[in-house]
Amino acid sequence: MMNYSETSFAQSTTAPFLSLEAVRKTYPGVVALDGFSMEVGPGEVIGLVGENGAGKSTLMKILGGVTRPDSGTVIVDGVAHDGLTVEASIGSGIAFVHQELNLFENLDVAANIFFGREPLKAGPLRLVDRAKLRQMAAPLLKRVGANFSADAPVASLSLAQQQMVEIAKALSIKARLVILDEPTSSLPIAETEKLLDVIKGLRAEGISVIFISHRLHEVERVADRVVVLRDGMLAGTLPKSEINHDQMVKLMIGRMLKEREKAAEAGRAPGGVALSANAVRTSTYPDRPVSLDLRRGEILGLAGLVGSGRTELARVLFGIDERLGGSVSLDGKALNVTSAADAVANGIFLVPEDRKLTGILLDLSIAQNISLPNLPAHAKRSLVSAGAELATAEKQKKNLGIKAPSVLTRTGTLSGGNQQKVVLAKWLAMNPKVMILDEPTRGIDIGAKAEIYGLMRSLADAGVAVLMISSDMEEVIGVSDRIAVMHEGQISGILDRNDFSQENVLLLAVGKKPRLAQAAGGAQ
Amino acid sequence: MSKKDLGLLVLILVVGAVVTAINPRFLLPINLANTSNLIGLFGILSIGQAFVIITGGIELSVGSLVALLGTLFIDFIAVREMDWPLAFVLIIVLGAIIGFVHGWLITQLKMQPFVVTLCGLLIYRGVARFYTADGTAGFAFGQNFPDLEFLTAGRSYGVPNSFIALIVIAIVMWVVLHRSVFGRYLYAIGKNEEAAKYSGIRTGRIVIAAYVICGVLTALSAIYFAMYTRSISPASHGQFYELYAIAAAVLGGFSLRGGEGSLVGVILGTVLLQELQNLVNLLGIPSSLNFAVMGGVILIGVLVDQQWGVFRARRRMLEATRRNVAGAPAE
Amino acid sequence: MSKKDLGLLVLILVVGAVVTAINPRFLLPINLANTSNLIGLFGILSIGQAFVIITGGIELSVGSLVALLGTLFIDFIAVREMDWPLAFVLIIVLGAIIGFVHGWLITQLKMQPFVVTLCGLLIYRGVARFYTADGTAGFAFGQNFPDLEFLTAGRSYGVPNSFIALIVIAIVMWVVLHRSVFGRYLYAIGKNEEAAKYSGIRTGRIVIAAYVICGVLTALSAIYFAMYTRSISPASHGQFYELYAIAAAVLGGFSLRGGEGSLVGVILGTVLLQELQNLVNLLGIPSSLNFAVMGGVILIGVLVDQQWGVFRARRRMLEATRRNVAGAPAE
Amino acid sequence: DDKPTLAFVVNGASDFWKAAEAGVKKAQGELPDYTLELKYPEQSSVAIQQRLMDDLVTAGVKGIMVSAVDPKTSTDGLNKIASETALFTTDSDAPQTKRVAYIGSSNVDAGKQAAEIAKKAMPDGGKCLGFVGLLGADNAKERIQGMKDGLAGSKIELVDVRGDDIDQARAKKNVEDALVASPDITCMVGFYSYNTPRIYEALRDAGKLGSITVVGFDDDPITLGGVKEGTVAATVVQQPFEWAYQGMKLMASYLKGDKSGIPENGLIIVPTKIIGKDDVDAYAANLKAMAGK
Ligand SMILES: Nc1ncnc2c1ncn2[C@@H]1O[C@H](COP(=O)(O)OP(=O)(O)OP(=O)(O)O)[C@@H](O)[C@H]1O
Ligand SMILES: Nc1ncnc2c1ncn2[C@@H]1O[C@H](COP(=O)(O)OP(=O)(O)OP(=O)(O)O)[C@@H](O)[C@H]1O
Ligand SMILES: O[C@@H]1[C@@H](O)[C@H](O)OC[C@H]1O
Ligand SMILES: [Mg+2]
Ligand SMILES: [Mg+2]
Repeated sequence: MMNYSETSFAQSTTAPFLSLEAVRKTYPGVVALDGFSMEVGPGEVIGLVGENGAGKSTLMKILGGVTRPDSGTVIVDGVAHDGLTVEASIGSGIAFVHQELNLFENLDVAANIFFGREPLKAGPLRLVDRAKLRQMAAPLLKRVGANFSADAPVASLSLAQQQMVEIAKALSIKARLVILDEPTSSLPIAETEKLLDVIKGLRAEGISVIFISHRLHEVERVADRVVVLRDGMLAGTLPKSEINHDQMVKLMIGRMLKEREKAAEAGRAPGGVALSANAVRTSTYPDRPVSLDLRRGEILGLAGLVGSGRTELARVLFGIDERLGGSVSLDGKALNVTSAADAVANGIFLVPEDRKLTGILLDLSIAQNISLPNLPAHAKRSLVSAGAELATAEKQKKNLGIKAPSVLTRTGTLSGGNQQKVVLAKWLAMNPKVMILDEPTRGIDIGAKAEIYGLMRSLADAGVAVLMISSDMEEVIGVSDRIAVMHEGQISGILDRNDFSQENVLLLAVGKKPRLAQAAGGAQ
Repeated sequence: MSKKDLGLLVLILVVGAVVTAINPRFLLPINLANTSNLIGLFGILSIGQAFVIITGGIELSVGSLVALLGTLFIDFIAVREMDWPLAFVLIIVLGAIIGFVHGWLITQLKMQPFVVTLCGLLIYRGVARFYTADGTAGFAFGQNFPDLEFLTAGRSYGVPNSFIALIVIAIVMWVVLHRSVFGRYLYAIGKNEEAAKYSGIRTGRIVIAAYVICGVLTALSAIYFAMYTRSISPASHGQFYELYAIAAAVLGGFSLRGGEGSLVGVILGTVLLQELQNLVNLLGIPSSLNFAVMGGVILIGVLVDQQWGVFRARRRMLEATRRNVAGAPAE
Repeated sequence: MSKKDLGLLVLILVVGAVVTAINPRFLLPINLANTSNLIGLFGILSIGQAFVIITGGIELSVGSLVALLGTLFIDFIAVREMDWPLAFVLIIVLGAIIGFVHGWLITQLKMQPFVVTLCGLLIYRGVARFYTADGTAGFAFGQNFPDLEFLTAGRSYGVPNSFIALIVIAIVMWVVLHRSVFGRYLYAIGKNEEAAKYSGIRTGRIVIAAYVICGVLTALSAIYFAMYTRSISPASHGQFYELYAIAAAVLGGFSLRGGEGSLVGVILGTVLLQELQNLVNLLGIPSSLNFAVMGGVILIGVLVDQQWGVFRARRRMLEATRRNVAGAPAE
Repeated sequence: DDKPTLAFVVNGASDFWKAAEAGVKKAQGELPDYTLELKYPEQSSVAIQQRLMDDLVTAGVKGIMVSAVDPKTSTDGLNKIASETALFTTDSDAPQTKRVAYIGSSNVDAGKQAAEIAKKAMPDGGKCLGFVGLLGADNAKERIQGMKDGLAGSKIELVDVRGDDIDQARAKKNVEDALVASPDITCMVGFYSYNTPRIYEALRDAGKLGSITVVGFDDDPITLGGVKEGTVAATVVQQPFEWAYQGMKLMASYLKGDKSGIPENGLIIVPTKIIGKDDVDAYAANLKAMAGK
């Protein structure tokens, strides 16, 4: 293991803005941070990477004053604290974009951006100066590339747009250090580019940035230095010259990964059409009919810009949202799905975008989560058989390599990647015909990602039709057999393997024609 | 039995021991029978409430329903001279229908449980009062229904049949809540309704079923209450019974946020509440303090339970830290 | 004024017009004065409740507090012969302390608002009854407090001073809720308490402040109620007032989940409820139906409001579909 | 129609007032020029009753006869009504107000009659326990006081009175608990109309009917049945029918300017009666006849 002092002191010519010394934080049964130390210089962009559960968010929460460390010191701008409070953190110029979104749906965008720091009218009444508030918000929104106005209610924004508000909020603080905890996890490519530009701009202004991401290529592009966390300890730091994908992975998980090769393995020849959507209309784009054929044994990637309607399509196919028109058929037979229960009964399963809200029940055990969609099969005369339930769970735990003390462990205590595996496990324990995965690797570390890609491939190999919605360009290109691209609620084109390229996906995503290998081919 | 339930049981026994020490007549068979009769009545009501609370809902119309359904039952058999088994079935069906309507408004029209059942609270009592023109529904002197009276107000081997009914219902409902597929769904919905829906559960139907169960059990207890008082002034009968039922569930470890609580807990909660009422009378405490004693004990009970949980969690954490600190150099 | 508030206002005017058509005495100055006096009393209470509901909490002890604080107030000035301004201040401070304790239990000891205030409901009434030994607190014959009486029960230019007090309080509270930083924090906490905490807001203090405001306004209205009835039987005084206050807030667009509602809404909700009560008496509807009418109107009001929203959303969607089906061939 | 309205406002919903309703009805038959009505407040609370009367005045009611929830302390509110309409009181008086007259029982006398029943039934003395709805209400307090006065000097003692807030389940449980807590009790008194039937039933369930002396108030059918059976010693009945019937007629003539029916002291006491085993049949028949109209 590398020694931190070697690398960090070598670089800092000026005094660091922030330094952490031997910070330790434990939760019952877990050491989240184990004597961790690091420094951040002024105007330095630190890429912070590590597996799920390595302790990244814990570290950031300590810097944000949300959690207190058990021991260790945080020195901000020369002032030592044994634990920051939220106020002290904000006061010392630390701005924070949390991993979980923290917006108020009932307030408008401007109110959210300046929440807790509202401009006040003169007088002792502490009244909010609302005109000034809007005026101050506008330039920030422009800077993050927002396409919505300052007085839009946050409830009307998509997940990605909300993430932009979060970023604007961090920028609004006259910050000396901006912490971004997986800010891109639901941002598609164009918005991600904007964000990377913003980070570069901050550096130019002498503002420090800590950038946490599981998308290592993004880290590669902006970081001046990469800090790798493993099991709550510093696994090493990489100076600018040594930052590359393989190095990071090696430090993160202690070995090299063959994830790309594995994902790229071509599938077998796909079978017949399993799920067919014909002129389906969704409530977000009621005027845009969508038609799509999904074949047995293929992984069909579904790409598109933020708000292009992919999630909505998945929700309609899964029966959560109402289908406003068109028809759907499964294996050639017309299908009328009006609830998730109908979809499940027909073997159509969804791994949703928002794991914590809709994917799993954090308070239930792993075994209870896995059996939930298929309880009657684990019951005799309507009474749940604990034995059958445990057997299924043990089998899935083994198959998927879920890391947990036991299948009776509360799911909420697992790291993100393992939680995601539990979501997969509950469907794999049944017999999927069609598996829809919405951002299946959002916030998942690179090791777990590879395992999930492997699982998707073996599902396809077993004849399941897989629809994978993803905003991660590498993933879409690396994993799919075909790629469908959505643009403003409609399928703008479908690419075959030999036409796969980042450029083509992007062209279709903005509604333009792709450049195809065989000019005769033509997009659909 | 969970730790929480055990704690409650200990509290019940301690209170019982103290009362016995002051007035040994507390343990007389007749007193135990009287109190267990009311435990039966309120217990059935509270189990119904518990099924709704577990889904994260609430049923505030319970007291008014006890008044309305009780009034109708007595009116059916005493005035309209209907056969009591027919009237019995009618009332139960009516309870189920009302529960269904509540569940339907809540799940299909997306109204808040608090609002729907608050309106129920206002409406049902009004209807009952209108039905009797603000009078009383009661039996004429000497009007007797031996079978019905035996089943509702009678005793078998000294044990009130209402208490036996509670035990039977509790056993059945324990299995339903803690062992059946339906019960698992209820907990899942209470914890996270969205996620349950995404797992393919027809959450609407399950929630409606919970309200129907509550309606049926409320109707049943309405009949028991009617046969106990044998006379009903709709303006006041059953007033605040929803609070008794909710309090029993909360004492028994149910969270009003849903997804938590055990059937044993709600029964023990009911037992404690009735023990407290009994105590007020047996120890000659002014009746005015009846409610205050109840409120005080609930507050302290919930507080102690919660702080005890916090304390244990803290201790566990400290221990973990200590262990880790001790182990650190070895790494 | 929001669309929701406007809808409520229209409903109030329509109901008023219908009642006037049937019984023109509805518009007599004396009737308007009587009704607006009660609007003043209940309005102050409901604004307090609204501040708690906006945080996602609930205050069930309001009715019992009206009884306890009213009893104490009358006892202080009539029996203990305290100067009324001193008694007034004492009662307000007591309301603030009780609100503080509730807020403290809820935010610091993490108890559920429903549980804390339910216990309050039981305890305070018990204490009030015990204090008067289940008797009545009232003024002796001829005991008069001209200034106090003018301020609480008097009229200025025919307008009840209680109503004027409500208007003043409403304006102040409107500014606090809708224009001040504190108000903004209340909305934020109601929607997402965690996020507010992460933004460096001391959410605990804000929530406690909301309960203190509720306690103070409840204490104030308790004094008004006491001076209105001039006599208090703690066993029944103020019973169910928490339901009135909650109903006014819910009618006025507040969500019991927190983070939603406007001050104008809660005032209009109070006006509608009092109008309904007035109507029942004026049109000679049996009083037994009073509550039923109230329940029915709340249910229908909330339902229509909600379904109207759903209906508009659906129509907008369908229109968009139609537009495009027509346009489709052009693609 | 423009006929002047007279209202009879009771103190709370109870079957007790059904007889008054019958009285109002009978009076209506004899007063075709008036509209008579009987009003129940939604709850037995001062504020709600005050509100009801305010609204009645607004609606143009010419005269109100009220059983005030808490007359002693409602002076101002009642005076306000009295200034706008002819106000009479019934059931419990408010002598300090500007009411025209009181028509009703004397609750103190009723309590004394209860004492008489007890003394007659238990010549060797005994220990009594009372049960009542609202311990704080005036009529309850006066009856209890009257009974205590009446028992003074005898070997009978009224040991305690338990309240139930008009919750009938609690009313019955209170009796059951009393049987356990105080085995030496030899007599029970039901002060409110529904208390006696609850005592009757709890005693029947415990097999103690007949071995404990029951003193009743009012004429609930169960109470009258118990009297007839001999298990209730006797009951003190009030005459709400008469209050209503005579009261409405009195009010009508008063409004027409005929004040001859109003006595000097403003008190029209309709005496309470003791109904024992011998009178019960006649009384019940009379009751039926009145209600049957
Ligand atoms: N509130 C908590 N209670 C118990 N354990 C916790 C808590 N928060 C974090 N942990 C544990 O601490 C460890 C570090 O978690 P942390 O959230 O910092 O990981 P991370 O590096 O941000 O992972 P990810 O990439 O999945 O976001 C994990 O094992 C996690 O389970
Ligand atoms: N929960 C929601 N609440 C409100 N609007 C939503 C919600 N989810 C999606 N939308 C809206 O629907 C549109 C389509 O969103 P959808 O989520 O289907 O797109 P997507 O292609 O999956 O993009 P994303 O990356 O945002 O998930 C978006 O413009 C967004 O405004
Ligand atoms: O006031 C009434 C009282 O006189 C009667 O005895 O019981 C019922 C009460 O409502
Ligand atoms: Mg994290
Ligand atoms: Mg999406």
